[in-house]
Amino acid sequence: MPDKPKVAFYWCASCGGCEESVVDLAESILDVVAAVDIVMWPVAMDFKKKDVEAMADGSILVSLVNGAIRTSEQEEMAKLMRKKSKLIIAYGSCAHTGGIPGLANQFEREEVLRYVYEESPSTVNPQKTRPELKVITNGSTVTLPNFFNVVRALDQVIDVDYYLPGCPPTPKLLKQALEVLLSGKLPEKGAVLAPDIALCDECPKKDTKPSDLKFTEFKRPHSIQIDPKVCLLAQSILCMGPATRGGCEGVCISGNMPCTGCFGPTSRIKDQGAKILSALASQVEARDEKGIDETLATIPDPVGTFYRYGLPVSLLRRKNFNSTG
Amino acid sequence: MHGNGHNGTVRIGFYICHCGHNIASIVDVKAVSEYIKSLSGVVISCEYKYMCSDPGQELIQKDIKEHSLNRIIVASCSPLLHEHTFRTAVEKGGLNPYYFQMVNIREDVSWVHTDMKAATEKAKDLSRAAVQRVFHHKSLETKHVKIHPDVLIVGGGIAGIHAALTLANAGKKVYLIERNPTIGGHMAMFDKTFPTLDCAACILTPKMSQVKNHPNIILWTYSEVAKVDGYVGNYKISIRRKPRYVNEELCVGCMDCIEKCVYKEGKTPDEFNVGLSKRKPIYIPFPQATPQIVVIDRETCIEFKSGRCKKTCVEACDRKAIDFKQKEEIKEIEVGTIILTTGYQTFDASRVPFYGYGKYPNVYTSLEVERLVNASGPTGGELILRDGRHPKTVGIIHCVGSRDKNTNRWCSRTCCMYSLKLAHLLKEHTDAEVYNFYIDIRAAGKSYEEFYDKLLDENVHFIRGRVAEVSDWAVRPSEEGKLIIRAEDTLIGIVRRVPVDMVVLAVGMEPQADSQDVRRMFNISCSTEGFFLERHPKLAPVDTFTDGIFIAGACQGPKDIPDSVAQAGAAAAQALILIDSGEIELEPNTAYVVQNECSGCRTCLTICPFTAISRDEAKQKAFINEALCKGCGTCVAACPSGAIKQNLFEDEMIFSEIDGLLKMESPACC
Amino acid sequence: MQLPTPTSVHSEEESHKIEKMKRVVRRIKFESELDLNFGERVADKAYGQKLLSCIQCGTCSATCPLAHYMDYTPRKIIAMTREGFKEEVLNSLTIWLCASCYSCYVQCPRQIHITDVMYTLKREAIQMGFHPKRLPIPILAQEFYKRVLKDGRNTESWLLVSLYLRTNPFIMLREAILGLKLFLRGRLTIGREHVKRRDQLHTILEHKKGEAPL
Amino acid sequence: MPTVEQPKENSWEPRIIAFFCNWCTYTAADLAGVSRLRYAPNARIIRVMCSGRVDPQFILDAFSKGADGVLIGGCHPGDCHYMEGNYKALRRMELLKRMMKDMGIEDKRFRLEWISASEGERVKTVINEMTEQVRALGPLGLPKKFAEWDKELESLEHEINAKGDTVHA
Amino acid sequence: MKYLYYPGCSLRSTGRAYEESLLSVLKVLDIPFEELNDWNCCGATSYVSIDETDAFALAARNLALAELQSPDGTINLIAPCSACFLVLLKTERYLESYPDVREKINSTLDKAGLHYHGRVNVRHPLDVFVNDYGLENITKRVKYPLKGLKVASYYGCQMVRPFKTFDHSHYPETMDRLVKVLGAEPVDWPLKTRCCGGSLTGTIQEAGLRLNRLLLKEAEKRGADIMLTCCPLCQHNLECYQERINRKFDEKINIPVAFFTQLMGVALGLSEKELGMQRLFKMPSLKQITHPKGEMANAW
Repeated sequence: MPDKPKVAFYWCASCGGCEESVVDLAESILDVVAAVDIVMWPVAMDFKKKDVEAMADGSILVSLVNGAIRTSEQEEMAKLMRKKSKLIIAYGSCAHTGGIPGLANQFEREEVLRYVYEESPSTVNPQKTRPELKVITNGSTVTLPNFFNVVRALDQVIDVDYYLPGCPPTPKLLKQALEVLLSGKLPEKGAVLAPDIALCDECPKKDTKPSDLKFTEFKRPHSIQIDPKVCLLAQSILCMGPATRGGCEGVCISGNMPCTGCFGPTSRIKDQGAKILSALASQVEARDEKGIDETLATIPDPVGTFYRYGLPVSLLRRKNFNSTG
Repeated sequence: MHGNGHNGTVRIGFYICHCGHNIASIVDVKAVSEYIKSLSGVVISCEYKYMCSDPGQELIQKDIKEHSLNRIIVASCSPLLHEHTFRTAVEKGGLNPYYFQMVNIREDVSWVHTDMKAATEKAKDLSRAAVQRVFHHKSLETKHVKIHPDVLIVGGGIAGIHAALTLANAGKKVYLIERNPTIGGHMAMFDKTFPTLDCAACILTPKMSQVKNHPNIILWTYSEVAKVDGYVGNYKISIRRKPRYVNEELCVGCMDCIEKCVYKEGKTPDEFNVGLSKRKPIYIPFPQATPQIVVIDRETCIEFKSGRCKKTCVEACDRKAIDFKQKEEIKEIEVGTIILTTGYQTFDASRVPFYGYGKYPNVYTSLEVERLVNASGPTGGELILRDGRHPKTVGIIHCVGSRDKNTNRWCSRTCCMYSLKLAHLLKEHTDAEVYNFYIDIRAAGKSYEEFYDKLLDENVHFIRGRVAEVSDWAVRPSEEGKLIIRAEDTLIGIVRRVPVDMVVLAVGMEPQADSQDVRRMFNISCSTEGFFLERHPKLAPVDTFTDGIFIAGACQGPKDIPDSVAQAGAAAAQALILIDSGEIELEPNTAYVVQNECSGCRTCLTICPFTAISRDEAKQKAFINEALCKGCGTCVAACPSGAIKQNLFEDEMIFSEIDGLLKMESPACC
Repeated sequence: MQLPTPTSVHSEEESHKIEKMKRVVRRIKFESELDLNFGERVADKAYGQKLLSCIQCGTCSATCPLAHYMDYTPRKIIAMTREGFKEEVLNSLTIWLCASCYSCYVQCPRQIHITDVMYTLKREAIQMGFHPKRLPIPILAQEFYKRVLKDGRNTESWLLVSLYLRTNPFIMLREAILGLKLFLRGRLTIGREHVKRRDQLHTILEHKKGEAPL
Repeated sequence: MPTVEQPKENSWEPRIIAFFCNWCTYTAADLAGVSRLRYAPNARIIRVMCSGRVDPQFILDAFSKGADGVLIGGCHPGDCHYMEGNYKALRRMELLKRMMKDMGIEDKRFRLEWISASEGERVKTVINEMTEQVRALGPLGLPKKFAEWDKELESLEHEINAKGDTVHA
Repeated sequence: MKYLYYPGCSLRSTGRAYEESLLSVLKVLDIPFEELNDWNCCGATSYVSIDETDAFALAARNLALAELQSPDGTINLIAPCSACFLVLLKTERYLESYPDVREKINSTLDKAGLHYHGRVNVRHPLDVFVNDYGLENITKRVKYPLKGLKVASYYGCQMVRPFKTFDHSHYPETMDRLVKVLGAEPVDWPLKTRCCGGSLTGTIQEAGLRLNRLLLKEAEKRGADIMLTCCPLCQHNLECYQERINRKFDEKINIPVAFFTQLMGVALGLSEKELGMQRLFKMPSLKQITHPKGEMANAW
């Protein structure tokens, strides 16, 4: 009997939700486990780095890596997985487009560290001690990974073959992806394994969107009583659906929450935030600068809104700090 | 025609034009050409003295064949000038014309920069951007639209009259719209015309009646354009016909009603005589008014004010033409082309308080003097001043409201000549001493300088100096009771005080008060001073930036009669070209929706001002009607999922231009 | 026909006139005698006053209440400045006769700030020592300057005294009666007015010494 | 007369990408050319039919590729050849400006101007002003910054080795 | 609204009557004001002939002091002397319009611990009376209408030029409107803003006196009983040199020249002393001026 194909999972800067989504395959997971040989899965099983290092290059059929790259350890592991795998799948928003951790690209490394180690409300650290990268005690050296200044999507560090979008990806998409891969009928390299059409296409509230929408303000979901039957944009709730790839089946929308864009843009788009910005602003009602500004002021955090999952892969990538110039 | 040709590889021909010295003296064309040769995809890169010349165009055609080129770039002047020329050349060479791209290194580079190195770098950047851009070009079909043969002419002055007759004589149907009760415009008010001194009425009124009687001309006076819709070849116009309260079909212009009006004397300043006489509420502007139809002025007519007039006019009219119930009427017409001949207004002399217009009765504007010396004018051509005197000395002040940054900075072009004419007429009528105060005499027309010579021989005084003030401040007994003109005689270098009986202000020409509204209605541009803007100051002087709309006469800038007539003829000819060609080519720069990429989000539907986008309810996708799309690309920029594209302006084209422009590391950046 | 015979006897006045006519004055300007950048320099100093856009219409001269006393009309001053007749311009009486009434400034069709140009020319003339030593106007300006620099305020009586001392002390006699009349009506003061914070004023006025002028 | 520039080896020149609408501002730029107005050579013009065609992505892309400033020229409000493309441009650019401010890109690097076909002089003024504004801000240099940021990916080993002998308890 | 008051040097010597009458009128009309602390000379026309930066800095110190004295909002600074009015106004306008001037002057002021932020609005008292206080309100306060008095209003140059403020640059009417409200008859004459010669009367009398003469003659010719001015230098020139002009040009000019505030005061019922009338060379003949109840206006 030929060896079962080897599959690995690895997580970088992520919340664990992606791992959870694998478990969400529910009984299907058993089929997966039966079909493949899992060689690495830090969340679920006890494999060591050296185990992977010992494997032959390219011997893993596919590695699903989730999470953004934030530390040198993640970089190192990503590179190791790349070396040992035939195919790498960036799994979930963080690996795909940088995800929520990517929002930290609005801050300098030092700002992040200072907040975490000194200023956050739950921290007590009068000496302002910070972890050292390398400590030698009793003759043995202990090193810690370096915390990068910049958060990166996976393909900004290693070559990525496919992407599974979503925060997290849906079990359905994962299952479809695995089936395709195991069948050997590989899609074109670099493909995002989800429909290349915006979410509105599959939105359950699609038919209720008017054709003459004009915004005078943008509202936030908690601030109004949402009509569950009507398009959220029609209720002035800022929904990223028109600029976001479909495939999630509109789960948030069905739960009366607007799309926040986790599937990233369609393949035609270079910058998801710029596009939704363009679409929404075009539909603002006011014609004079003052009126326009009043409407736009109701979007309190444009970067966090338009680039919630995609800041590291946006055209600007990161906030521009003059000190780096 | 071949598309990508040659196994799908892109083969670019790049041509850089010297434009004589225009480009080559500032841009190192050789360096640009050599640099472009080094770029990927470029098969041929060469320089040539005049690319727009026949040999230049033939060079492109020859190279397309010999080198199997499938992309052509010409770096020369503005695409607004020669893009069409080169596209045609490319097409003749056997290539789809939209594989062509133009780089503007004259208007955008050599004519605006002096630094050769910087200009050359800029030309390289712009050329490289084009090289990257043409990789994404596609073969496209040119759009054609049919031209409706009827023409709308707005404004019935001499320019409108001439344009209307020209087109009508060529067999085209013309709608001539005039907002006043009669056509004739300013010219009808003039006495004699310079330099020939023929009588304005004598040469104008025959043309006015021709207009009235021409079977191809529909003349609507007392009417205004209310709305303009559509585009070249297919304009839909709404025209508001104001009520005259006199039935046009019935009135024969006998004027019995005017005589019988309850007002025995006129009370309202007569517009035609610029307020120098009075008219009744029911009137005809002047004896030769066309059409010869009476009009009732609602503002001053007792019937309208109180409703209790004896209506003697109604009784007087045999034909029962007077109709107080007449209502405003809106006419809808369809035309293919439009000529605007809306004319000018004279400068309001009271805006220059130094000259005392409105304060001293004997200060007149030139237009008032035209009426004053006219045999059919308020004084029957006798020169009687407002205070009853006959002037013995007259000062004519040139450039009132012209060449002055405090009022209007432009030269009104006609004032020098009409001032000379008035000087002659005043001398003829009164034998007065006439002083002309001028800054420069501009007599640059056929026989104009000769007319100036004649005036010098007539012993008219010419004092080169702009007048600072007209006042009644006498410091010598000889100045008592006179108006004193103070000016420096700049040729002598001494300030003079010239006492006169009459002052004539040669007022300038300015845009009509509502020129901005008219411009907006017709979607054309105005130059900074407010005159309508021509498409090109030299090569397209009667075209506008909106296809199918032409301009002629003083609405485009100050102009005398011969120039207005010449322009009117030119505008008529331009309209004829369109009409007789039957159809017009349009840029295929329309937007289109890639159906399987559209999510049906409706963003575009809210954006298109031309309602060219609709939603296919069955497919739940957007769909663009190519015939309605005008190619602005606003929906393309707004489509949040990149499903709408635009021919000639695809995203990839613009991204590659940006990339091409910025690729070169500027020297020692940072 | 008889030609008039030349009379052998001239009146004294007439012979003086003839002598004057015989004194030929060369009136020509060679480019080498001009300061060709003078116009641009003046235009530059006076806040983009568009001096160079002058069309020589003469409105300034015609509206100027003092033009009849000037050696060159204001229009000529502008033409000469633009063309680099520096010496003539800075030596002219015209610039000193300008009383800053701003009539020309308001009426100029090219919106040239002629009054400011005149100020610039006055400053140039004073700095370069062009004006006649005892011409009262620049001296008044200088004395005024000094007085205010010292006290921060001007006391008219003292200003006039110093002016007359430097120009023509005899004028003081002429003006004495008027001065007395004014004094009796309390319109001339003996005590000098001054600001309290002279130090502050001096910091302002003296700190910029050595810096380039505006 | 052309002037041959003195070598400015170490001087940085601002690079500005300008999107001009075909009907107003591009025509005005042509007019500036015909009128031989002289202005700074720092702007590179991309012609679009309408300022409404300017996708915010173009602007961000230009910055990310090394532009130091981006200028958009359209018709005056009410004068758009396409009725209201310029209003759409205005709305987008206002929002983009808000977003870019949070991303640390100075307001003055980005400008939307209404320039009608007759305002050749304005083209000159705006380009000159913009050039000077951007010059005062200094280079944005995003491509260079991207490269610098990515250096940290290789820096880890160096850092540990360099600190080699120091002992921290 | 409280005004700041900038007297200027002339109002402390030759123009004392102007200050006396102005302050009395302000008080009687209950217009609140306060003198600018430690003001300095504006620099007049002379200063800028020597040094432009100094001239602006000198004037700007007053503007900066005004801001110190009045910490919030727009400050209305009354400058009665036309020269002061213009110099301060010009400084205000140039500092606003030319950033390089603003920067330079402020850096100069900064050294002395001062700074100008642009809050000062320089006002002429004529503007304040007519446009702030209002002609209607003045009408209500007139006690002795100046019936039958023919007044030639003389505005001079620098109050109306070169900046457009509250009246026309050559044909102003504000003072005439005021005169009318006081019950007198304004004389329409063409020389309202023609230069009086300014300091030329003190330096080049040949020119200066001629200019004075033209003005005085024309005013008399048009039937004026009195000339009104709003500038201490104009008043001085036109009043004090009449004798000399008569001698020099063989004229018989004899016309009183007063400040507009003095005539205002008369109509408002203020005393001769309060208006500094005794300081004039020629007292206006105001015998016919009577209270509606028949009472004579003070001693006149």
